[in-house]
Amino acid sequence: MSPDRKPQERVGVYVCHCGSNIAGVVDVADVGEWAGKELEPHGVVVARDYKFMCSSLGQELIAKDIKEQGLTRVVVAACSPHLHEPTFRTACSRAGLNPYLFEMANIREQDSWVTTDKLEATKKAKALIAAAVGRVVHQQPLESLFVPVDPNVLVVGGGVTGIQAALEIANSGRHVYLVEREPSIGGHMAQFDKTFPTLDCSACILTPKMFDAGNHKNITMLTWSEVEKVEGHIGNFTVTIRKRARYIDESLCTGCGVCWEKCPKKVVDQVFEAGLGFRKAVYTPFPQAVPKYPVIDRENCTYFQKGTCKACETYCPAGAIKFDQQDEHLTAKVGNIILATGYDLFDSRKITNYGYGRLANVFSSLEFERMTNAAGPTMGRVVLRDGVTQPKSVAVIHCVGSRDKNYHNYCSAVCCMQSLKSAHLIKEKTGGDVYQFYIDMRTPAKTYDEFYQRIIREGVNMVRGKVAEITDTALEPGEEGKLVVQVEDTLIGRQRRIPVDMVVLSAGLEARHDAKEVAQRFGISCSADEWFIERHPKLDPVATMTDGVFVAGACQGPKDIPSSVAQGAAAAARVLSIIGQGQIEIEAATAIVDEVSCVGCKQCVPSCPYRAIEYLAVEGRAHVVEALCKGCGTCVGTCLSKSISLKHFTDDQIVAEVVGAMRVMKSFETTAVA
Amino acid sequence: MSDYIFYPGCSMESSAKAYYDSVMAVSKPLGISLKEIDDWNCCGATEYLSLDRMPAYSLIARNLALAERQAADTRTVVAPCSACYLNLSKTDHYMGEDKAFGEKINEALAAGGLHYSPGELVVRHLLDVVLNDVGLDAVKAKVVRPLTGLRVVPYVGCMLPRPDYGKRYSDTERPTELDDLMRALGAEVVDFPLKTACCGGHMTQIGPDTAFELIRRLVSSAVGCKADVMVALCPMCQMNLDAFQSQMNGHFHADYRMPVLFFTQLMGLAFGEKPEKLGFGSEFVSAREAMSRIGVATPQPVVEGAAARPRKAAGLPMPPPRVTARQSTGKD
Amino acid sequence: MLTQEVAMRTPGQSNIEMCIQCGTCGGSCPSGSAMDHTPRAVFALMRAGMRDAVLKSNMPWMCVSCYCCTVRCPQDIHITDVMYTLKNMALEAGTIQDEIASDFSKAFIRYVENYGRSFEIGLAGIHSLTHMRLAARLPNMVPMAIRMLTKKGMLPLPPKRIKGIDDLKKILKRAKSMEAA
Amino acid sequence: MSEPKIIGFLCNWCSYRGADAAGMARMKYPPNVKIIRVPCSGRISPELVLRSLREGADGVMVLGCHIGDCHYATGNHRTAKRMPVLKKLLEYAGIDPERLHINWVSAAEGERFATVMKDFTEKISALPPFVETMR
Repeated sequence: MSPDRKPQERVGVYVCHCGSNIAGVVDVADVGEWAGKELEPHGVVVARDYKFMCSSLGQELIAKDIKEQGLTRVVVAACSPHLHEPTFRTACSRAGLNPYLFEMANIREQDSWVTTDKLEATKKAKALIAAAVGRVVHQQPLESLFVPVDPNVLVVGGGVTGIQAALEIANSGRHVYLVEREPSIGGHMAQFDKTFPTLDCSACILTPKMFDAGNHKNITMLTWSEVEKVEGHIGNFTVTIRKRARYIDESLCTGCGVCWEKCPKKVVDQVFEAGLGFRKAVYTPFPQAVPKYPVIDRENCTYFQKGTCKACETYCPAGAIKFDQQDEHLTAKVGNIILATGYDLFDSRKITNYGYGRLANVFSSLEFERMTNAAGPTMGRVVLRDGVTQPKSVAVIHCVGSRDKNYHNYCSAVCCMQSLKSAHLIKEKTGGDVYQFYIDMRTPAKTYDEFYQRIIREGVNMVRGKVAEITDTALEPGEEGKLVVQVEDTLIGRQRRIPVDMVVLSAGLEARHDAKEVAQRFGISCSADEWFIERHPKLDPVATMTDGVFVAGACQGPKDIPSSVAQGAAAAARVLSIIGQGQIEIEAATAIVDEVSCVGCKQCVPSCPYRAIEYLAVEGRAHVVEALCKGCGTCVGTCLSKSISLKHFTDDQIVAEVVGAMRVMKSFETTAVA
Repeated sequence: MSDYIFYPGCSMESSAKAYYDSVMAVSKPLGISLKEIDDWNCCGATEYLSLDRMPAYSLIARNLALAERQAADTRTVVAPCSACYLNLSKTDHYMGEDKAFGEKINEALAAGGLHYSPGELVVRHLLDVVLNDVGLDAVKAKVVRPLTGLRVVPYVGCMLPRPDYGKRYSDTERPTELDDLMRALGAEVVDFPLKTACCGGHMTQIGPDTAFELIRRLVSSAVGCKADVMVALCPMCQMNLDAFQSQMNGHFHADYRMPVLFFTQLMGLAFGEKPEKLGFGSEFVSAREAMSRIGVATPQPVVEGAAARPRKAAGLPMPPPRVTARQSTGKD
Repeated sequence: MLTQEVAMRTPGQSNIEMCIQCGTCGGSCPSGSAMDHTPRAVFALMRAGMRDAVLKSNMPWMCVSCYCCTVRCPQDIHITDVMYTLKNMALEAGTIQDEIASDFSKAFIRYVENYGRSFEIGLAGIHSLTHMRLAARLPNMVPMAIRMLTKKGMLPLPPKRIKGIDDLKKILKRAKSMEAA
Repeated sequence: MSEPKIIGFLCNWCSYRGADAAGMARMKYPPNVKIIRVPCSGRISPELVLRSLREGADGVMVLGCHIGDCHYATGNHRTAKRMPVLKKLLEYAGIDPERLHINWVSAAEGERFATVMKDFTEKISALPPFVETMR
């Protein structure tokens, strides 16, 4: 390592004001001047400060200097490289400078925005720039690798979001693998009866899309299947999909339904009917299921458990029952992946004082959706758990498990509107009293608040207060045999006990129970609440930090149907634009082995997460397969003889960065002492 | 025999003598030896905290300091009273969480030549020790006279499961520990909806109408559950429900007679101890009839409990207006 | 700021400033019906800086320390502890409207400070004698106290004094000098 | 004593973005830490830590993704194994191992990042300047 060698490079330093974002805290003029003077011995020949470096004028400034001043290195001190490194790299290469000869000093996110003391902030900026300058002179030009993009796409999750994404891509003539865990696509939306605020029938608007997806020539639909392995990178992923045995021969099955008519085994349907209804051991979740083929639920099938029965097989007119069917593992090659894995419903049992699971007539919002659904277990009749009695009064409770540090701290975004919808349906179907218990009414979208007003006009009682408890213990006359909702009506500042026949808990949305595993499988990350993290909350909402992997819909955070559909389409557009480019630039900063000094100790081989290092027995040394290397540098940290280096993150580059920063920090001390 | 530092608390020496006697009676069969904190002082209940926080916490901390000094083979302090248990653990918790606060308290203790290092001791309630150290199997093994046929309402009260700094209990609203113990003794256990509802605390002294309503809720729904006895694990709860039951009856013209015992008394019985040794007969509402139902003869209280006879028989007692004044049923 | 002041005088992280006015506390409170304002309302008054209204409220004095509000609060506000703080402050400010509760606490503590042990519900009788409203209940209270006395082991009069009472007094004296700081 | 000088090696995908998140939320923390971006915490060889100390740093931080969240699947597993060993070596060499801090900060944990910065800066401020301890 020789970071201190006098550089022959000609470095240009550009300090961005970013309006007042940086200039408001950091004395940019002083920093620029200082860089020009103090860093001259380290190769700086030009140092400027400018209002907005990312503006076209700012970029032209750099290009001009590269041409006229013959700059061989460029440092921009501005925002986070995650925001504008690509911008400036392109600017450099347009001016004929290799983009890898550019370096950025983050003096906004990591300085002006986090430091109160202006003097300290200015000092820190100087240190960071010195570090960048120290580093940049050691950087080497690199040529990016380009790989062709496989035009096939994998969409994971067959809810409305996944369906939308799949259709957009398929309609553009590209091929899509649509993988769904359940026996049918449709997701949560297929379980609903009406959708807010338009109250149009959920099935009526969804089933056509399901049908299209199921019959599209460009869509390979794999239901009752899960992605088990993902290898490769943007442009060419290889995914392994486990297609669970349906015990049905899809080529023969006509979906006539005789099998589930004849099946003697009744099972409580915990998934589609949310535990409110039954299905058979051989079943399709619902009549309009896509595909039409049923599955046999092994755990509950009498034949699989006891070895006798086979009623389905006996009666199947097409001979499509295949008890000996095995799980299959398919591999698919795709260039891009869209995750649309959706959400789970918060389990209201966790809130003991609401009595869900203990008090019979406390229902979850999803149970209620099934109940009001004309195709549901009660044929759309709103009744108590006994299945016959119509409630005369119903309480709908908001924010169950949401906006509560004991459960989920976030707002689930859809519950207010969903609760208002439930209130309307209850009124419509029972004519009884309906109470809404809310903390804040959140209706922030087109025609949502109008819907709220409509519900008020319909005579629903609005009580502002988070319900304290639901009890069946009568304390006052009129409470016997009722569920009593105890709450502070915060608008009158009084405690109220409101007896009702039925309670509907608008449970919040939470990340899928296996979100973390899925994130790891696809190499993306989760937030603290386990929602998938997008690349940028505002400007890049469907991309992730892993190129070629996109997220859409509720798997990224609570969302209603319109926003989910919009994201599905957005993700599809992003993918299509990549496919359109035909080829994609991949990481040029890969590892390389020094053939001379490598002693072939093989330490690095297991350290590589991508098996990109092979041991060449003949030469007795390690070798990095560039196409597989993703440039993490773990091997470099492992290598004992320092024979592997990572391009663009070499030891001398990093050390030079350290040295640069330390030198300046020390200089400030001495001046401070003096 | 496993050792524990024991903080009895004031009630154990007076109103809750029965609790004290029964705790002592069962400690041997349970294989726990309770070493009383030498010269312990009152924890101040909730009263001192209400007046002046620094002396209040210092008062409690003195006990911890003494216990720490006394601690030899064990670091566990056992309190049988929920209020004492909460005060001790609360003080340990805040002295640890809020360093500056902890130092102040120690500054005060220093005036008496004492010091306590937060986290040094583990404060636990007797029930927790019985369940988690002794264990239900060991308890079952000791049962010689199962309470078969005795219908018990387990009443946990507030200060044990809440706020539960140590996260020691199964739930803050419906903990199952006491139920499990009673079941282990062979009793028939009611899933009591109000098992952690308030007994009225000190309201019996400062707002009787409120207190009586809270007591009525508990007693009446215990009666509604067709229970033979209620079981408590805190002297304050037991006293409010037992000693004040007759006044509550008077207040509502009701005639409830629900015996309220300490869980250790029933444990003692199941272990085959003599009722006399377990403080039976010191309750206000006699448990005699209830106990006779499982063939156990317990002494008759010196003075019959529910003395205040109702002026006239009443159905479901109406709550007094002052209690409902600020409550509306939503029908209005 | 009143809210900050309360937070400062409450041990640990009380989170009182985080209140979202949802009313879980008021809804959960077993003695809520006897309060002039619900806890939530008092927190709002605190924010509005209405010190007098806050310190005059009977709300904290009706608190039975059941901790329901504390464990249910969606913002993890240590409400019960805040109640104690408000009581401390009301006593300092001398704004208490109805002394019945504070007097009971004082009576209770008078024994503790002088004996190291509490006199316990033997107080019932004495305390009620001093309060007209409670005196009305004496017909009930007194026989009960008598009954207690008749029971062996109950209500030793007076409570036995602890050995270290002098040290305890020193400790309390020192502690009392602090809150001002 | 003089302001402690700290070098922070942050992985590009989690910790560095966590630092950005702290910035976007305008969370304040001491300016002592100078952040150096590396692709993965696994890239950090013991030499880089030692060299930073030699250059006069009073403390060094190595921050990566939470175990399981590593952008490179298992890169940070190496860090988790490697750095504790290095701490032992430091101790053996008579250097206070507290001067090296390993932690995991995700892209979403801006607040946590700020706290980690505050805590470590405090810890190092309590120690004498590294150079003096080496005399």
